[in-house]
Amino acid sequence: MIVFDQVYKKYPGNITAVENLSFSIERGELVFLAGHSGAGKSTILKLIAGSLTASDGMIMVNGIDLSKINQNHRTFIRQHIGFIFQDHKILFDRNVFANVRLALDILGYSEKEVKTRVTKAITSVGLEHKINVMPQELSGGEQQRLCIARAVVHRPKILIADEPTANLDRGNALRILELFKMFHKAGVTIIISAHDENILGDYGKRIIRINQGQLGS
Amino acid sequence: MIVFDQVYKKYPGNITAVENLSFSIERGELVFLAGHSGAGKSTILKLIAGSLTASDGMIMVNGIDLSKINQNHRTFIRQHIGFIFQDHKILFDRNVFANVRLALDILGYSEKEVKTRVTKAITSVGLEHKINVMPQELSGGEQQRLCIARAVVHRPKILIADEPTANLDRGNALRILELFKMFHKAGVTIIISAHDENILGDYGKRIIRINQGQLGS
Amino acid sequence: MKTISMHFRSFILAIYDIFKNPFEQLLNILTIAVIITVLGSVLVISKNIYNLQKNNMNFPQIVIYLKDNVGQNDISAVEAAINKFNSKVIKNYQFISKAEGLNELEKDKELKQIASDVASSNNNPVPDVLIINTNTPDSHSLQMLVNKISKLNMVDDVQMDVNYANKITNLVGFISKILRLLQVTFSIILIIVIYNVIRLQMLLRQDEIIVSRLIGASDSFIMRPLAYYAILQITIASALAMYLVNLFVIYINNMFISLSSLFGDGFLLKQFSPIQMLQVTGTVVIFGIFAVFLAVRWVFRKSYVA
Amino acid sequence: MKTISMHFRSFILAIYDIFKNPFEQLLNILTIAVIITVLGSVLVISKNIYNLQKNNMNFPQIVIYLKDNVGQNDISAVEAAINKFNSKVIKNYQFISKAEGLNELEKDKELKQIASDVASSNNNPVPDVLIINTNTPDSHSLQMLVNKISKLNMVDDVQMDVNYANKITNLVGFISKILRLLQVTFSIILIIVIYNVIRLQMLLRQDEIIVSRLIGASDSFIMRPLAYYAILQITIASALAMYLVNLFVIYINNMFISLSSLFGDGFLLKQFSPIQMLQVTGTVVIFGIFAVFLAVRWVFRKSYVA
Ligand SMILES: Nc1ncnc2c1ncn2[C@@H]1O[C@H](COP(=O)(O)OP(=O)(O)OP(=O)(O)O)[C@@H](O)[C@H]1O
Ligand SMILES: Nc1ncnc2c1ncn2[C@@H]1O[C@H](COP(=O)(O)OP(=O)(O)OP(=O)(O)O)[C@@H](O)[C@H]1O
Ligand SMILES: [Mg+2]
Ligand SMILES: [Mg+2]
Repeated sequence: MIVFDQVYKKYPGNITAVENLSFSIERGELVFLAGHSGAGKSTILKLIAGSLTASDGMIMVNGIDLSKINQNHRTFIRQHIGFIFQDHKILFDRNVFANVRLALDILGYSEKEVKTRVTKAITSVGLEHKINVMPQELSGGEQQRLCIARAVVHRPKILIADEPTANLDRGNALRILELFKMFHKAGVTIIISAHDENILGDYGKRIIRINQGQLGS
Repeated sequence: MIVFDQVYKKYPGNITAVENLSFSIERGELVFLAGHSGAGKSTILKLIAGSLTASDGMIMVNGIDLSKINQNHRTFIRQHIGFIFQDHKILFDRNVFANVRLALDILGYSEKEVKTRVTKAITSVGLEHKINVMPQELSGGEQQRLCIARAVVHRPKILIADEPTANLDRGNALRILELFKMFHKAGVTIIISAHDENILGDYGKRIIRINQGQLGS
Repeated sequence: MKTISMHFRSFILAIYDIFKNPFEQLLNILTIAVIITVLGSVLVISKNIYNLQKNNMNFPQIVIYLKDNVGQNDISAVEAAINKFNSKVIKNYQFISKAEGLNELEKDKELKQIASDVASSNNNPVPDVLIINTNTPDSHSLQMLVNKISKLNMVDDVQMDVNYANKITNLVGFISKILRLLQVTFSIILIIVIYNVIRLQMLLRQDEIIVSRLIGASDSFIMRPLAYYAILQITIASALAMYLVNLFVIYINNMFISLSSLFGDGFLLKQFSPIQMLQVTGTVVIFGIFAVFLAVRWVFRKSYVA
Repeated sequence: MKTISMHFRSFILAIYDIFKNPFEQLLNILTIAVIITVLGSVLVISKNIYNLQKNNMNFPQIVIYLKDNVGQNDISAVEAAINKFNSKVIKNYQFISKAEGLNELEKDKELKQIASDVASSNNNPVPDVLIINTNTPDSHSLQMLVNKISKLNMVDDVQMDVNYANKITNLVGFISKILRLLQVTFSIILIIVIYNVIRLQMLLRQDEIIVSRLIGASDSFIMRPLAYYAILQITIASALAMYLVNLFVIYINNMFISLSSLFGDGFLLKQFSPIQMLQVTGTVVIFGIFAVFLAVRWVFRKSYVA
């Protein structure tokens, strides 16, 4: 369960990215976060993942108040989250396989399990033919899918996807959404940000609309 | 005028990204390049800009055969092209203004002219309130718009946009397309790649569809 | 078990990283190696300076002039007195009789005319003499020795080149001051250069550090491979440096041998012992780990990742 | 005009870059500075070694024994012969008469007894002597001098301590060999370390280099600010290094002064002259520009940007 209670996020330079924001997301829910460019979507997702700290208000993730945790605890929480970054954050010094396995290495999986899981994750985003390729040899959409594979490979309890289909054609986007749906069915809490509500259309799930850092219409 | 004549592009590892591709684009045309993820769109755009060289076939840009030019000439051609990179290629060590001015500095504009032009370009993409901000303090869509401003600031003869609206909401995307339309009216040749033909809908311009590196349906 | 295997994996990854870009690594390794070599050479010289003093410098001679009419007994008595002294002060001594003295005198070209005049006069004015080669530059203990011997009643006069002894003391002090200056200087250089190389490399791996942290890696997970990376680099650099120091010592020793007329035979630099090599390497490696730690913290701070 | 203003802009940008991250720059600058300091110190010492030889080493003395019955004319004739020689070989000379010679002899403790015996015999066997202080360790030209003088007929004998001369020659050779070794070593170190620091910094500016190239920057446009950046860094480092070398010289000279008993008064290291400082700085700066050029080319190649 994720709860935002009157959360503010001010960046240096007096920029208020999130203002008095309250909402809650149930465990196992699939939620879309929609809003214009600069609305504060990424900021909200980073707050949930603990890579940003709120300026004011309370954020609870799985019953833990994020303002009260130390570094070890934050690390622990992150290990149970899968994050698809808007700017991908791919490591260009290692191939696709090694990029994806990083999430498993952090959790200390055995070599054998790493192999099976990584292969499976890469296949699920349609990159099986690129498994040993370096990221700079991938197209934009392929890089995005690599990022998705890394986020899901350790089967996180919470999946946070920041514009996961921005660089994907309709076919690939649907495939990714199918993947998310599968995770959703398995009980994973999923939050997907999108500037384009079109891609959400036929899911009929809950949409949180953000406008200038506040709940919008 | 841009002409592709039986162009092939093979990457190391026996990957054929572009295969026997022929088309031509008239001076002043506005063309959309559509195709699935990995179809070869970015490869084609890079070939036009001369940052990749064809493995086979001929590419002519404004009457110059790109396979026959030296480094100086390539530099010269690039100065007349505006390129919006799919992966943005923003410099994170300098602010928005300095990122945009780079294109003018290369051409040796005076300090005064730099100031006017950069301000105008930044305003045209709606980033005027972020002019002195560092790029890592921009949202994903804002970064994309910064990249667009840099590509148009020196009023290039050819504008190449690789998925320029992937990270933008409808409002901002339309604004950018308006901007392109304006350039088009001023006689600039414009090639825009997109995985999503929706955004092109109401323009009614020519679309080149790419499928697996070849002209598609 | 898990931790051990993680360490092992980090170690393998580090080896892989080093060999992935051998040329780039080579430059970093060389940079570190040359600085260690310079410091190592200074250390080798410092280590040898004591031996060098002992074997190759002429510590002051003490010349004992015996009275004109001494017999064998008196000489033995003086020798007995000398023998009581510590071998740290006295290296050896030598008795030169009147006759030998005149003989010596004749060898000196400048004086041979005088000597032959004297010899022909059948009245040898040269006294019996005992020459002590001392073993220390310490003028205090030497002076004590001189005073003791002067009191013996068969001794006419005792001469020591105190000035020379002071010179030697000063020279030793001078050399060790310079060596200390060099040691400090090169240690500082080593610290600055290694930290800078490690820091720049960590900066180049900034993405890796930040992304790992963002997806849940603990500090130790992040630092482990980087530390191994630095350890490997520094160990290779250090091994190379030890080899170069060896070459340096051999080179210098060859020069000494070809210049033995100048320095005498005994003067050869001793190499580092294996244990000393391990000590040097170990110290630098520990510093390298520390540098990684500092540099990574600094990357965290720079990138504002909580 | 345009080019000049572009250079000026690049220069200003470089200053800005340096002061943007002063701490990081400081480390790079320090790294470069310490290496230049070490090389500079070696150069200063090398530069001084010749003066040092001249003023402080005793080149062999040549002792001319005149015949027993020479008069003032004969002495003047020898002096005239000596004066014909080059001042590069002969530093000065000194006439010591029979009487003075005996006097000298009496000063020597070991010999005073003999001397007084001799003096009391009213038959001074000490010859008139001319002592030449030479000015070179070169035993060949010294031997020529000796041969010439021997042939003069009022000269009884000429003695030169050839062995000593050889020793000096060897010692000078030894010192300059070591200094040459150090110069070469530290030059290599300087090249490696500077190239590595520049290379790592260019690597950190890889994005800037690649993006500029992709949007139409010429090579000179890309390299100009980077070159200024390196020039500034190296110039600051070099200025710092020159200051440190100065401190080093002062430190060493203070030691020499406090040890003047050991080395004599004249032995002080001379600082670099401003021109020499400029030469050192200039050489390093030129190498730095070259390093930027190499490193940027290398970034181009690494990133496959046409
Ligand atoms: N590190 C930062 N420092 C200062 N301001 C920031 C920072 N990050 C984001 N902002 C600002 O906060 C606002 C919200 O940014 P955010 O990234 O959350 O938007 P977003 O909804 O994700 O937009 P997009 O769809 O363009 O990615 C924007 O105006 C942005 O400029
Ligand atoms: N440098 C490279 N080395 C090897 N293969 C490459 C390289 N760049 C691209 N490719 C491959 O070439 C194909 C076409 O890539 P390209 O980037 O042109 O696709 P795209 O149409 O732009 O796709 P997207 O919409 O995902 O950006 C892809 O299969 C990609 O993996
Ligand atoms: Mg965002
Ligand atoms: Mg693409």
